[in-house]
Amino acid sequence: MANMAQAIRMALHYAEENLGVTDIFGEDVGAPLGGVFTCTQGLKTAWNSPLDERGIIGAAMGIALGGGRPVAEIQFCDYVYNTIDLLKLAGNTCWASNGDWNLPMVVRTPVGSGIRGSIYHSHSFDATMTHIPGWKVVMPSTPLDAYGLLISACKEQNPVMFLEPKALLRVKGDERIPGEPDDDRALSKMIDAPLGDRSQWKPQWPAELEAFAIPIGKGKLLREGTQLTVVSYGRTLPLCSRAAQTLADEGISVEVIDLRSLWPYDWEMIKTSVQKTGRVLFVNEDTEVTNFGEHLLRRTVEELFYSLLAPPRLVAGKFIPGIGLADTLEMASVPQQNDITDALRSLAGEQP
Amino acid sequence: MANMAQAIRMALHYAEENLGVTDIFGEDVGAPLGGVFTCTQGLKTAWNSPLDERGIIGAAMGIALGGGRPVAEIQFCDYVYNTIDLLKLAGNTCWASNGDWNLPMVVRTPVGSGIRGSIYHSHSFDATMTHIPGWKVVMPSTPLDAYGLLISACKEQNPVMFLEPKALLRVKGDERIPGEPDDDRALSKMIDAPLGDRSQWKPQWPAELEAFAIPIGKGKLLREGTQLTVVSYGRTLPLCSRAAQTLADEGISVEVIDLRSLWPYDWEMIKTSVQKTGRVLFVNEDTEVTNFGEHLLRRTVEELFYSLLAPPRLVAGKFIPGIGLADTLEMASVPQQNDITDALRSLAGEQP
Amino acid sequence: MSRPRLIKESSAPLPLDRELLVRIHDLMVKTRVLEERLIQMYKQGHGYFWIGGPGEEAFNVPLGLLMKKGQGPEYDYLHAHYRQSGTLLALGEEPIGALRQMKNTASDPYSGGRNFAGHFSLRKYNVAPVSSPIEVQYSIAPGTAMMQKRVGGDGITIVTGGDAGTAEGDFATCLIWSSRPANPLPVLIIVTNNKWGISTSAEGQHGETRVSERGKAFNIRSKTINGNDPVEAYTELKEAMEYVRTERKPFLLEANVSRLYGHSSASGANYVSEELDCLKQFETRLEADGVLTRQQMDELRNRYTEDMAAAARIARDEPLPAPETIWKHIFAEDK
Amino acid sequence: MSRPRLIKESSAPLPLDRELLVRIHDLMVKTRVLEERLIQMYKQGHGYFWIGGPGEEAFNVPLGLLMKKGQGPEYDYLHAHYRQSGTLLALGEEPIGALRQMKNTASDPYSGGRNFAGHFSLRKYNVAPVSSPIEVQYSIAPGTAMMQKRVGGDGITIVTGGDAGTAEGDFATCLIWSSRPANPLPVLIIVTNNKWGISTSAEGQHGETRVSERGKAFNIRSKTINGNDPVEAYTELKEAMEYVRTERKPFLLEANVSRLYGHSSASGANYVSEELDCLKQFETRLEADGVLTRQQMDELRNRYTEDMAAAARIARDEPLPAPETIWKHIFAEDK
Ligand SMILES: Cc1ncc(C[n+]2csc(CCOP(=O)(O)OP(=O)(O)O)c2C)c(N)n1
Ligand SMILES: Cc1ncc(C[n+]2csc(CCOP(=O)(O)OP(=O)(O)O)c2C)c(N)n1
Ligand SMILES: [Mg+2]
Ligand SMILES: [Mg+2]
Repeated sequence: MANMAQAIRMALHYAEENLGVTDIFGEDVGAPLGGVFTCTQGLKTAWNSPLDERGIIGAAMGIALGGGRPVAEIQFCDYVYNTIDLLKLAGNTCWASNGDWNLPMVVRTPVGSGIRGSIYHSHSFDATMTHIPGWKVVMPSTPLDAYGLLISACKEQNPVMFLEPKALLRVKGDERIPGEPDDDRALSKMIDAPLGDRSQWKPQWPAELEAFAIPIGKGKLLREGTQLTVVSYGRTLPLCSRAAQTLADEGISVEVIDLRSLWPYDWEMIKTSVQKTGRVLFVNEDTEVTNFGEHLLRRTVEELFYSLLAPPRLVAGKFIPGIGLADTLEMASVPQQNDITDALRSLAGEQP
Repeated sequence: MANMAQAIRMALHYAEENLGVTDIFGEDVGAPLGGVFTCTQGLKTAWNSPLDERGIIGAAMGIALGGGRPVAEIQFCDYVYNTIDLLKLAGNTCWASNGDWNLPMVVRTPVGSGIRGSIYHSHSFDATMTHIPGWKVVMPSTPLDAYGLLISACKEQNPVMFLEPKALLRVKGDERIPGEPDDDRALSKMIDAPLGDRSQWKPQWPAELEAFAIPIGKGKLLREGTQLTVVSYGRTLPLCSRAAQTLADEGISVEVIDLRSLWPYDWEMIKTSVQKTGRVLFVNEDTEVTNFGEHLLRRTVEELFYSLLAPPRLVAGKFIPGIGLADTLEMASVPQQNDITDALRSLAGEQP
Repeated sequence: MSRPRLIKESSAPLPLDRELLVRIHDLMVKTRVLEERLIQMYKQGHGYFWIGGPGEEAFNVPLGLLMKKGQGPEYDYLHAHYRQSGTLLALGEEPIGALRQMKNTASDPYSGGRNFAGHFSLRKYNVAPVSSPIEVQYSIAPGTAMMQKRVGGDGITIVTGGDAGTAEGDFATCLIWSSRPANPLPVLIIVTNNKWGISTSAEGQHGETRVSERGKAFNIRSKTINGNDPVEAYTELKEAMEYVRTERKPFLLEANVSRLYGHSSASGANYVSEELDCLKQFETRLEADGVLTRQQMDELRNRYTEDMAAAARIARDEPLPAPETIWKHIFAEDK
Repeated sequence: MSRPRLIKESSAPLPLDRELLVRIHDLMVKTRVLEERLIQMYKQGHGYFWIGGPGEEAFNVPLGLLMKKGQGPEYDYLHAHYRQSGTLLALGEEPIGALRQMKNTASDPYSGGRNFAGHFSLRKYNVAPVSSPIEVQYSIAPGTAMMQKRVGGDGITIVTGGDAGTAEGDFATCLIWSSRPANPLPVLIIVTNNKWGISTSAEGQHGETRVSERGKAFNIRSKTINGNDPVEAYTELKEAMEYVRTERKPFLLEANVSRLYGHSSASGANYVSEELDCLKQFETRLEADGVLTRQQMDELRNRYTEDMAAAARIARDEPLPAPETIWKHIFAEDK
């Protein structure tokens, strides 16, 4: 199966061939590198921009205004923070012009910890981004979801922020992307750029790729359960799944929801689950003050208070200025397997 | 009594004379204007910067690194969003250098609605700012608190974000700032720049001003009550007070907390109150998704779930891309008196 | 800062044909009267805030006349700031739209009562929405130019903004992105220099002798002109636009203009008699050259004044947008 | 892009005195050996990421030697990027600090195991913390220079960064804020041009013939030099610094340098033989001029190699910071 970086690359290939994507660009996005995480290797509309994030977001907005369909990349979300005004502007352009203009544009950026990226290659962006109206925000945790959400993003009439959990970019999926070859090594030979000189290289795209789309706004019920709900996305999602498995072995039944779309999000799915279980844990790795999980928790309290058997909980990143490089520091700063398993276990056992 | 703009001006005067403030600067901060809200008229260290918010925040950081004590202004918080990376950097400088450096700097910026400021003069900044570690964040709702918090900010060793609720800047206080003259008109004559030619004007500062400091991190219990707690700050605080009065007339006793400091904040005060009342409403006017009130609410649920008699509630701004200019639009977008009174009344009456 | 040059000796014959001169004058008067009406509406409480372009008519009107008007990358894009009413009228907009925006009525064609006066948006003529944050349009403009270059044809992108705003990084972004050797872009980068940013004089802030010199390092053709003279403005804009259209390369044009009613209503919105008034000066010239008589010009002004008053009365009585409309157009599906 | 000029004809006598040449050479070797050790640590799994300055020694070492070293505005400030090890060693830093940062030990003197290699911070010598976001230091630098100008004396502010990074608005901010007529600032604005930003060649991105030309519009004295020649670098830096110290005005200096091990460990960190090696070239020259013999230089290199290996062994065995230390130094009171 493809890994997430390959899935993204195939979706972008499909989109530039079939969905009108005109420009895939950003720092080191074009040849020879094809992106620091290889996500844009071999794409025909990919090009290298100046080292200027404001220019990148601005150009994407201009391309969208000019009738194109850009997919811009910010190399690491850690470097998006000088463009928040432009993101806000992109999010309000349709509204401010009373519907006169709209911006069909996608911004992709890798987020989160997990690669010992130290202070500036470990940031999360979900809290900041979900506070900006007018954007759709997605964050896949599997290659297939990445493919399907990116196809949807490239069909959108509105700005879409596509967050790539960098710890999962090289993880292979369990599900086949429609059209990808059966054999991983065959796929790699076809679409991964070779080491060394690439000037003559051309990818050989799988011919059967299709517009397999995952609708924005729909979560995924990854595992059914009856006693506890856990809602997460991105890097922490597989940790939640594993925790659910561990707890299942202990006789505790956990329902796992992969939110996938952060805005709009699948409230129906959360609601149905919490009404059944009465206990819910929200997990993400952004810092925990003014955190999107707090929004989900607030809504849960607001609408489902009387269904709750225990206080809903949040496991998130520590509210500290960065993720330190040393192993000890990173592990202590963002949710790890144990933190999640322990939190679920304690929530399951909580008695008023 | 002084209004909040005058209080800020007097605190800055005190601070440049006595607390080592070296530079009060920003767009139109120096002569002749002295700030679009008059907050910096007549100050000896005030100067006009280029129209460049990144330069303003950067220069403040540099001045602080170079041994100065800057008080920088962003003319409207609506224009701070291209500097979020620099604010994050200012917030992590001490931590990233393992304590080697620290940044004694203050940034002031007007926030919020209430002056029919349309899409770009109505933003709130509390949600975004409380998500940035390494800063202290304050937001006064009275002239005296503005004076006292600004004095504290100018003594800090760390970056302080001083949010000025613009709807309250011209509202006079009920409490005297130590050292201000008894007569408002006398004060105005002394420190308000005249209309027309100001080239010869010099302010006459009250001689008795003092280092009246309000500690950062302490809330203010504005009104005691037994049945309900309301926690707010800035423009919505006086609305909460008035709502509490209305409810008192209806026989409902509401405790009112002016948080004043958003980070760190006075959790003890909130906790004590909620343990007493069992019902709490958080009010602010930032957009309601990934909102700081949701953090306060999450912590309330986390720590005080079993003391709650009803779900804690949030009244905040609508999650829309801007505040429209027309009266009808602004009123519908951010909390107004009725919204708060109604929410309190309904929370008081809520029965499981 | 270089001072705007005075209009050329009135003995020299006007180099544009009579019909065009009359058209420019007509639109300049129309624009001035519109702005004065907007100011009056503000002062009478029929709007919360005024900002606009009186003092820039001599430049903005020719710009609008020279634009290749239409929708899509084959036509010119305009990424404007908030002093561009003259350009919009020259594109053919009816002034009542601006009055409606001033009164923030539901009928406001540019924002439905959501945005300040002067914040135009006109997709049918490629006018991108004017937004309040200074200078962001300079980061956006290269994008439309990229599409135009790719599509072919001779459509160009025009971006305008003030002198103080060039201190924002976005101005540099525009220079950099427009002049990349990998893909030079057809952008006409305009700076209208009125020597002020609100209350801050340009003198203390600009190390540049002329703002237009910032283009030179990027090998961008650059020029500073007298934007108070509609004839010079027309001629120079035409030349610059032809260069951009044909060469598909950027051009940086700085136009020295006046700020005739101060920054905005926040600074009082009163006529500043020390500033050169481009309309007065042009009228003197037109009269001296026998293009129009004083009487003709007075009549024109009176007619527009009446029209505008009538339009303002209409706008004033129209309903505000309904509260629940705040939920409209957050996403394009809502259309 | 202009190519770095070759070192001056070796027949011309070296214009610096022997002692200085030997000192520069010593520090260049020390820096190179340090960087090679850092790379080796990375490759052996004793660190997660390497980035550093091999290829910039000829420029960075003279810079450090010429700095007025000390704490506070009377001394020089350095706002550096992540290729500045040569400058730090020239300021007198022990290489083990860099090795400790590589191994992210608690003993790392620059960040306590929090930050990447090459991210120095040294308050005692006015070295502001190096941070990863490209170019932000250019927006910060004017601030320290303001304090220096106010305090008096001859302390100056030095800011360094790469060529690609000049596309960020912060570079323009630095030019603008340093050259304000209201308050010109003593800033030495340096760009080390290695013709690359990660994998992106400068060719397609820079409309400027030379980056240094961007200073001219602001009337900032500007120059491009061969940063691969330590003699030229020393001489030109000295002149530029003296100008800034005395005139209290900005100077923009572009130094053409090499990127000798690629961008970072992310691109393999292997020696790039196509790039000019400033150390090799300098050694040829020193040998030809009889300043040092091949044998002396080899011995020096061997000695440093051994020292560095020993230091790396020490760093490798030191403890990592304890988990609970994440809560330290969020605020300065914690000190
Ligand atoms: C990013 C940003 N910062 C600050 C402001 C507030 N502001 C509005 S207009 C203005 C001055 C603009 O001066 P200039 O660019 O010269 O344009 P002019 O108004 O003179 O035409 C300022 C500071 C803003 N709108 N946007
Ligand atoms: C704001 C920002 N954007 C992107 C990056 C990722 N990045 C790290 S180094 C680099 C290239 C820098 O090139 P240049 O400025 O020429 O410096 P050099 O590495 O060549 O010395 C990039 C894009 C970053 N660190 N910061
Ligand atoms: Mg101006
Ligand atoms: Mg480089």
